[in-house]
Amino acid sequence: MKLELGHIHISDIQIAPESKIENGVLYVSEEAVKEIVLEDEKLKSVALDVAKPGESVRITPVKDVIEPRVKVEGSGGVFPGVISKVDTVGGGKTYALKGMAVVTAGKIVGFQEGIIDMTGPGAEYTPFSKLNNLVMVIDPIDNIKQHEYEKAVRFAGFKVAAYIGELARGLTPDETFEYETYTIKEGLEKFPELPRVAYVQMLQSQGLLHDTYVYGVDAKRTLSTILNPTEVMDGAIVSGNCVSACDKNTTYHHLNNPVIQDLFEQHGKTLNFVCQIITNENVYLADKQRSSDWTAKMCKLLDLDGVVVSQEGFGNPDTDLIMNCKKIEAEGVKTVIITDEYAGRDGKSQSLADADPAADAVVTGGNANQVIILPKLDKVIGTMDYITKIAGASDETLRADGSLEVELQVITGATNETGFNKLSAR
Amino acid sequence: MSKLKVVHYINQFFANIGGEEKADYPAEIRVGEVVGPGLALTQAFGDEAEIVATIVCGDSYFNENLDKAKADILAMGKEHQPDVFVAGPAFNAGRYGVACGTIADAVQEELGIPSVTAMYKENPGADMFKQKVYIVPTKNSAAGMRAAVKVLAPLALKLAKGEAIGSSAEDGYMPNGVRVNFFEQERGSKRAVKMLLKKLAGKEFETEYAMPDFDRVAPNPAVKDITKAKVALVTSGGIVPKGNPDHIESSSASRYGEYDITGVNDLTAETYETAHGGFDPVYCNEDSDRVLPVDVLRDLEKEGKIGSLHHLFYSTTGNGTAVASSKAFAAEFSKKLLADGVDAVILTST
Amino acid sequence: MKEKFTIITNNPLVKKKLGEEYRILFYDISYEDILKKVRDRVYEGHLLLSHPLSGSVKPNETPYKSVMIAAKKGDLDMQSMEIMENALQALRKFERKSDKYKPEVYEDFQLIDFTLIESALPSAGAW
Amino acid sequence: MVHICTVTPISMTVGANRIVPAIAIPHPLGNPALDPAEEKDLRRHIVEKALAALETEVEDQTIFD
Repeated sequence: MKLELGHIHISDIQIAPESKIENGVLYVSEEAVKEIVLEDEKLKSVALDVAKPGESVRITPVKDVIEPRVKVEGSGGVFPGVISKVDTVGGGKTYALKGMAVVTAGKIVGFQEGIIDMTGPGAEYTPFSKLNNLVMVIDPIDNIKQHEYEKAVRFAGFKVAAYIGELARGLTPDETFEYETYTIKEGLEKFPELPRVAYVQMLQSQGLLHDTYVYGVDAKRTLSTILNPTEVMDGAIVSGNCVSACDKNTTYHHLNNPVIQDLFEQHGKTLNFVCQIITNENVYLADKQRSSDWTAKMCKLLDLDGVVVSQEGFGNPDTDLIMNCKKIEAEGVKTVIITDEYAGRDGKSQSLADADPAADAVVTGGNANQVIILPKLDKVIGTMDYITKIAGASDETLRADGSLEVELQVITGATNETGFNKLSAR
Repeated sequence: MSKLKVVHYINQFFANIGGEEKADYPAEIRVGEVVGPGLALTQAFGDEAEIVATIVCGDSYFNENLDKAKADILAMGKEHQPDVFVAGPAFNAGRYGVACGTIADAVQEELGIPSVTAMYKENPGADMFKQKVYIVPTKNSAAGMRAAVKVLAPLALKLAKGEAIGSSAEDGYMPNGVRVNFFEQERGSKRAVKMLLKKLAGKEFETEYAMPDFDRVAPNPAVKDITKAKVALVTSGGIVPKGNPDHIESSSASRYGEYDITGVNDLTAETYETAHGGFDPVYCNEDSDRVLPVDVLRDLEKEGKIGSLHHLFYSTTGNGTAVASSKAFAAEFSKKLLADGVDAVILTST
Repeated sequence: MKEKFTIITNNPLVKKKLGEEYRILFYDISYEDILKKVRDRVYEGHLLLSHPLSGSVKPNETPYKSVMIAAKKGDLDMQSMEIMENALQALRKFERKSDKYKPEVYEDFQLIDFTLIESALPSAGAW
Repeated sequence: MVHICTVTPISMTVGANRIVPAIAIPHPLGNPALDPAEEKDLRRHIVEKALAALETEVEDQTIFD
């Protein structure tokens, strides 16, 4: 399957009477966005704001970050099974608006988390500080259930991202990249000498605020399965995950999965990128066993030589990670796993909640317990009301000078386990 | 600006006094002298620091007169109040490595002066001290001096200035179990793909997080005749006299207990209990023989099936207790067991 | 199905919502003590059915925890044991702050814990 | 040294060379379900196994089942 991905660079976002993209500037009509968001009767209001790199702005509590895209050729549309029909995507041509994102924010539960600082030390840890962010702070109607609110905000993000992506349909991309994977037989004929490599992506799937959707299906009710890696570039996997800001995968991470990009970079040169395998991280232990058994079984069936495994979230996924690693290695398939660490504030505790000698090749996204001081910023988009109620923040969080003492955990994407960042630890 | 002050520790060999035959050379201080590897260090320090004194001590002397050597060297160090204390590099010299680790640790702990040493990773001093002092890994011989100094000197300067020490990958010391964040040159996914390619090609690769590992020891020979043997009991099940007189912690124990069971034929609910917080203590508190089988061993002693039951047992709680602490406990009471003529040990765990 | 598993919890919402249909052992004790209770049962030979560190809300942050174990006792299960021990160790890495929230936040914690254990029910009921 | 423990795989990981399996974690050398005399017999049986293990030469880590 082959996908052409056209990049359209967005250098600025402005709120304007009419939505359009001109000379790399995105103009957004607040009216139009409001209309889209408030279509959902569960939502009462939406406040639109723009946060640019370097500005003294803090966005919190962040729910999701989404890159607008539009499918211009080929079957299906972006976010299949969610916004578009469930047709298989990943072929044809897609445009992506680079350098920007739609950020949804809103207090879904009282301990909601996720900070994006656009400047200062915090900005170094989140990739989203480098983007022009169109932020939507979304409030629900009264007496709404949390899961309804979560769903409404999740959909509002995708709808607005799709709406903005649509503005690019008639444009000419600044750059175009091609991604192509081959069928089993084709791949063997084309690259007989190259090691066969796949990407095993673990998806958070545990309940409210901990879910991921694949073509609209709740991942916890799925068996491990195979995707063309280009499918995720069209939004086949979206985030419903609001907890563990530092190491959850936002929809932006899924769309721009760095393991997929870096495997494609080597594809046909040093390795044959065969496919992506997705597997879940359920609460029920027998599910963990089944899913990891299936993952290992597919690795064997596909005659793979190696895989990169990425994790999502904290704690019990360590068990899934080690199960996957151990079982895949036992099939004679080499693994490298990507995780992050909770080694305590002093860095001295055991980093993972599980371990096995088979996991001899580990990439880490850093210690999420590391303490960081975030200075007071001029403007807050969202609310600071709950800042002490977020993971890794404590009652000493808000200091006298207005700065915050927090753990990296609270920063959106800080220790991401798809290897999105340069942060590491030793 | 005045230069930072360094006190340097080396052995008799690197001081050009002699080899093994001079290993009993007692500790001495040479004020204002730069000796052997100190020259390379001085060069690397440039204008920033200078070696104000060199302490020379024979390896055998240090290890055989540990307390005195340590006290003497500490006194010498204290007098000169350096900004940093550097020991070695010791390369693969085992006793020298242990001496470097011991003295660097003591200077740091007792004088509050930051210390650093360097040695080959398989030097026994490395495992013993890498979690206590910064140890720069070196090649296994003095041929690696230049490379060692290249890492050792900047680290020593950083310590002397009181600057924050980065991760082991940045500042070049042996991983010491403390995880420190830093920014790599490439993003994680790229590092993962590169690591996988190396692993697939059968090349060497370096994991960013090593799984916890455990030691192996060769088995001891069998006990010739158990009916003549003195058998001792040791437990990680936390059995203590009722009331836990030594206050052994229910988890992450920082100590172990030594208890006399002379004349004790049975552990009862009234006399013994468990300090262990890692399991439901009800069964054990009812009858501690369920963890520490004193009753049965007394019977076997009477029947002549074992020589005798040692009158002391050793106990700690295995729950969450650091491997390093457990090792230290065992090293200590093993010496006592040997001194008491114990032939065999039964270790019970819950 | 009712007889197959037991949920050990300190979450009143779990008791309220599932108590009629399932076997729920409710204790008004801490997160850590719940894990210890579960561990003790595992050591007696009950199989662990759900992961004790379910969810990404960190231990010591949420005060609530619900864990599912098999109702029947069997031989000690190694995997269950390892998972429990690792979970108990993981607790110590987090600052305790579960007693510092506004009252309404506790309802949210209860809800999240409930949805986590609820997500295991279809799987637990499948056999 | 002989290690009497319930979870023999842990004993293997930590490197014990002579290992004798025990009954259960809360009561490695007992079983509260038995009457006291039976329970002591059970305990004696395990201890005798441990003594036999001490008298046996081993080359590698060995579990004396």
